[in-house]
Amino acid sequence: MDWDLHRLLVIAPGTLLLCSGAYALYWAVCAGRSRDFTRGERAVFTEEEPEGLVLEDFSRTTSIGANETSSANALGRTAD
Amino acid sequence: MSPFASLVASVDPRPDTRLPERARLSQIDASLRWPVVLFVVSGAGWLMLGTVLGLVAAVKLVWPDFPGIFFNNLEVLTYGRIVPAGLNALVYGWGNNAVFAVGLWIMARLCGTKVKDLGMLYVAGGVWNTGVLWGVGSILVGVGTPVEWLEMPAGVAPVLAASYALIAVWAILCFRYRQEGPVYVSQWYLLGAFLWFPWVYLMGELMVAWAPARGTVQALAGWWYAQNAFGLWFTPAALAAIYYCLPKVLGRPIRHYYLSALGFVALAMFTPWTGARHLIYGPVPVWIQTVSIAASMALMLPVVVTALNFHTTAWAGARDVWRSPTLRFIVFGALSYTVASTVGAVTALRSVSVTTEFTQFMTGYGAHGFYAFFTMAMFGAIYFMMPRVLEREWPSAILIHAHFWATGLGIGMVLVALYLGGWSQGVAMNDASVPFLALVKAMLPMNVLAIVGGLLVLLGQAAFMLNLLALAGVAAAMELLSLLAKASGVALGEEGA
Amino acid sequence: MKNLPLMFCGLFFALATSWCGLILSANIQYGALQPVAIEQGDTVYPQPIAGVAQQGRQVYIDLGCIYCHTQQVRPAGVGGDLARGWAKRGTVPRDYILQSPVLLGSSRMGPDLADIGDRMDTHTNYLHLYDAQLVAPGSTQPPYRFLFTTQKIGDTPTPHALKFPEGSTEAPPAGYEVVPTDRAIALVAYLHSLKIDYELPEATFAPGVGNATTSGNATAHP
Amino acid sequence: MSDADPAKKLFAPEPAGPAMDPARLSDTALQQVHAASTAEKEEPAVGFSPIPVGMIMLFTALTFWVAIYIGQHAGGFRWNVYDANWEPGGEVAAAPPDPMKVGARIFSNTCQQCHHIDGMGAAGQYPPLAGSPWVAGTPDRAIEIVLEGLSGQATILGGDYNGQMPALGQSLSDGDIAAVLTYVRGSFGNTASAVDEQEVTQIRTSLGSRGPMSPDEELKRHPLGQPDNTVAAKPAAGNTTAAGAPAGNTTAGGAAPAGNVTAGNVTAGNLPAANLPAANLPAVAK
Repeated sequence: MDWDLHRLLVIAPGTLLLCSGAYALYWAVCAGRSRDFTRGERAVFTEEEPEGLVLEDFSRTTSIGANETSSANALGRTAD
Repeated sequence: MSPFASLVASVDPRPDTRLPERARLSQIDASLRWPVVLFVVSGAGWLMLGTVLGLVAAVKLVWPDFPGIFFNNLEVLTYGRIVPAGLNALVYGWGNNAVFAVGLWIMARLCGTKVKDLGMLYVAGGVWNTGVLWGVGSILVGVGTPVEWLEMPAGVAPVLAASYALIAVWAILCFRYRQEGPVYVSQWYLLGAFLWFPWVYLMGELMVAWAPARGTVQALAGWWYAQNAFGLWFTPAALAAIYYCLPKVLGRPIRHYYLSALGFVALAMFTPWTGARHLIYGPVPVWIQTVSIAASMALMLPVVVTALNFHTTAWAGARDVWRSPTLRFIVFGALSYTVASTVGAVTALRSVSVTTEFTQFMTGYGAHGFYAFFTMAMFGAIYFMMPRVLEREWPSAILIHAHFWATGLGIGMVLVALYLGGWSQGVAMNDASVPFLALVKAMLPMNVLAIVGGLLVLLGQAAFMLNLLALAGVAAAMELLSLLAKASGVALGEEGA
Repeated sequence: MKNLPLMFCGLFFALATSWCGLILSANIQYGALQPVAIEQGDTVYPQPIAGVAQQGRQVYIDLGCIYCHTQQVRPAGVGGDLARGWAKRGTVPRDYILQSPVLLGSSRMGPDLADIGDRMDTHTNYLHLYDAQLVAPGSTQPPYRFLFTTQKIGDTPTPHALKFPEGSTEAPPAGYEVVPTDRAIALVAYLHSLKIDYELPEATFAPGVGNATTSGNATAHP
Repeated sequence: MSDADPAKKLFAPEPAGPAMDPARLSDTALQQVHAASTAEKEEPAVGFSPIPVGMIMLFTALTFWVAIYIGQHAGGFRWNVYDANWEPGGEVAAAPPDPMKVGARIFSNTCQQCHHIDGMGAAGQYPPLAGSPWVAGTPDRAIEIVLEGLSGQATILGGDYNGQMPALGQSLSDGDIAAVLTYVRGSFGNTASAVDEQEVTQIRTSLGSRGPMSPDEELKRHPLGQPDNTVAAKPAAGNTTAAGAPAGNTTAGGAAPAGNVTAGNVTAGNLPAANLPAANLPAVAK
């Protein structure tokens, strides 16, 4: 009655697409493909602003992380 | 060398690879120094102007005679003019300038490329701001078009488009000549934003102003533009800024980073279909409304992805977030993105839209997206960027505190006022037994609250502007002095010879 | 994902499909609608507006009326649009085919105006434009005093001169009158031309609606 | 650019681990964080972490919702469906046009100038239709007059008329004529039956194009007072479900002086629910 052709036309391909998508994802994760996506996560860090370094701290000084040097390389740095 | 090859060589933005990485980065920062100052300072100016205009409009909703009988005879100050003028100042004046500055800088840094030809950027930036000035002025004197987000007269569009092309081309060039290594998610978002905006803008102008579509197809094209201008230009730019600043300042990578690709692809796929969500129950065929509602709901997928990325990362370093001026704004923006997008998806549903449509609630939703999310994220990125670009610290931490608290509280009050006021307005409007005048009067307290919030926001921006001008002013003065010293040194040297 | 041309194509494709799916297909589907009569031999609707009303439309645009007034009525059973007497049916695409730019609006700080021509009084409207407080105390509509001029009363009073309520502080001094300028006259003419008093094959009057507010004129056609 | 083969790079096996320079990262806590994140990264080959599973479920739920929502509320992707709950097949039940409404429109365009909006005509110039015996009874007479016109001297309801009614057979279709006569015979206080389109077709064929008749000739063919025995003496097509009675019989105050009955009231009064069936159905073009 309600489940007429009109609706089946939308739902059948949708389900098909969904199942194939889910299977593709399953396969990708099992095959270790998801690791490739994590390769970029450290691309933001550079030599002067490396991972593991908190760059800013309000509480240290009146001015943010003021350092003795005026070089951009030391700006905002608070960790050792 | 052929002319083409020499042209390519002249724009090749790769820094000298023989330099050590540190030197290369400061070269990149330095290459964008003054263009960034131009964009940020002019953007902040537009932000102040847009906020003032919006505030005047809000006051007029409480006191229609504002600012007095004499000024009422000035057509430029009528409500229907200052609302679009303020919106356009915010969108094209502040929004675009902020994306130009932050987007170009992040793109250049992540790609390890610098921007070579400075002259073109200054000219393009100047032309862009002139175009916006022309457009906003035209709206105020009443020669705009009545299409929301495209109010500037059609003649301004080519000017804006041309200057945009001259600015955005650097983002594309940077990506083209990027250094080896994996592409970071911010680069995807920025590349997408810089490529999408011109298409969206030109198609919008084409179908609304230059060769208008017939009937409500025109309205559809207008909303397709407005929705995409926010969803495919400002949103990805702000997400790129968050994806960049959050791990950078915390010194720890984004959690569940592998999901970010899914978020980007989903955003690119679903956002463009959401345009007709502003025409629910309106005079367009029902299938168009349904498709846009479905797309708005599907947009929850990238929202969940970014929420996972942002909030788990920020949570892990919550203490550092609170200590960092950059991250206070960035995380405020990230949280707002999650909430505003959820509000957007829910209000797209027919059963909710029937109440919220046409009310202040949707104004609140706009403010939530544009101010609490985009603008706050841009503030954060600017706080991070300016000291690095200018090699100089922000002059006052107190002003940053003031900026954060005033804008944070202010926008919070505005949102509460518009959401609550808008909801009760919608409920009353749908009840035909409530006289229209009564529901208008009932909105008064919430409108007053919105004004107070708006005043706070303006106060915060004044603190930001002060800090910015002091920082940029001192930097400019020092630069000028060193140039003078160099010049006089050269002159002296010549004399000696 | 690393190849620029490939990425460009992907980004463009995502946008282009939505443009084709939403805008282009809509344009193909109903972009060429024509005015139509509900039955053969009847007048075709919508009718174009002309002359002064067309000029008034420009005034409506210039003053940004769309930022507080919609011109789109939601269909029966949705919200209170019809119950408020804003029209006798919801508006549909064909109602707008002769308008450019289309003035749908998105905010209802004021009431919907799609059918305002069927329910307004010219003089009240002039007063309302001059200062809404004269007619509707508490209204948030800004005063449009710049659409009026104060002038000395000539030999015969101008027919459209505003009749201020007794004791109004805004009334001009004795011997003077406040008259609408050409722009105000055009704007009011435009508002008068805004009527959804016709049916279309795809949009007929909702049953029973409108009788309560306009009982005498429920049927527009003989 | 030959700087990279993207695909090869992207899918190349991960190097032994991120370069962790102990000198740079002296903070032990930081190293722990690092170790934790590194360990996390090696894990997926074993199975799913809860996040991807949650994402897959969310993705599945969203896709299902979107598919079903579009399936149910897309209005068949038609341009003329504005009701979100439109059902396919709804247009089958669309009501045929109400002859009273159609007739009213044709009357106002074609007949009203002479016979006047209230059907009273103009004394000495145009004969009245309200209460006229020429209109009542068999519809054939009226059909012939509309098709071929009428020319000459006649006395109608005590008034003398010597005018000319133009032939409208060329400008009005059979359906139009049936509708306008149904309207005239059911309005202005008239209570005669509806007129069938087929009858008009029949008469048009039998008359050919013989030109306007004189009133006398017309009366000879169809004397006044002849009872109405046509098949069309049945309720107006298809619209009686709500009205429940033939249109002509529901006239409110049928005996009232015709002149007081405005056209608007006639429509509203005669067919109180005339537009109900049509309006209840989804708006679909015929």
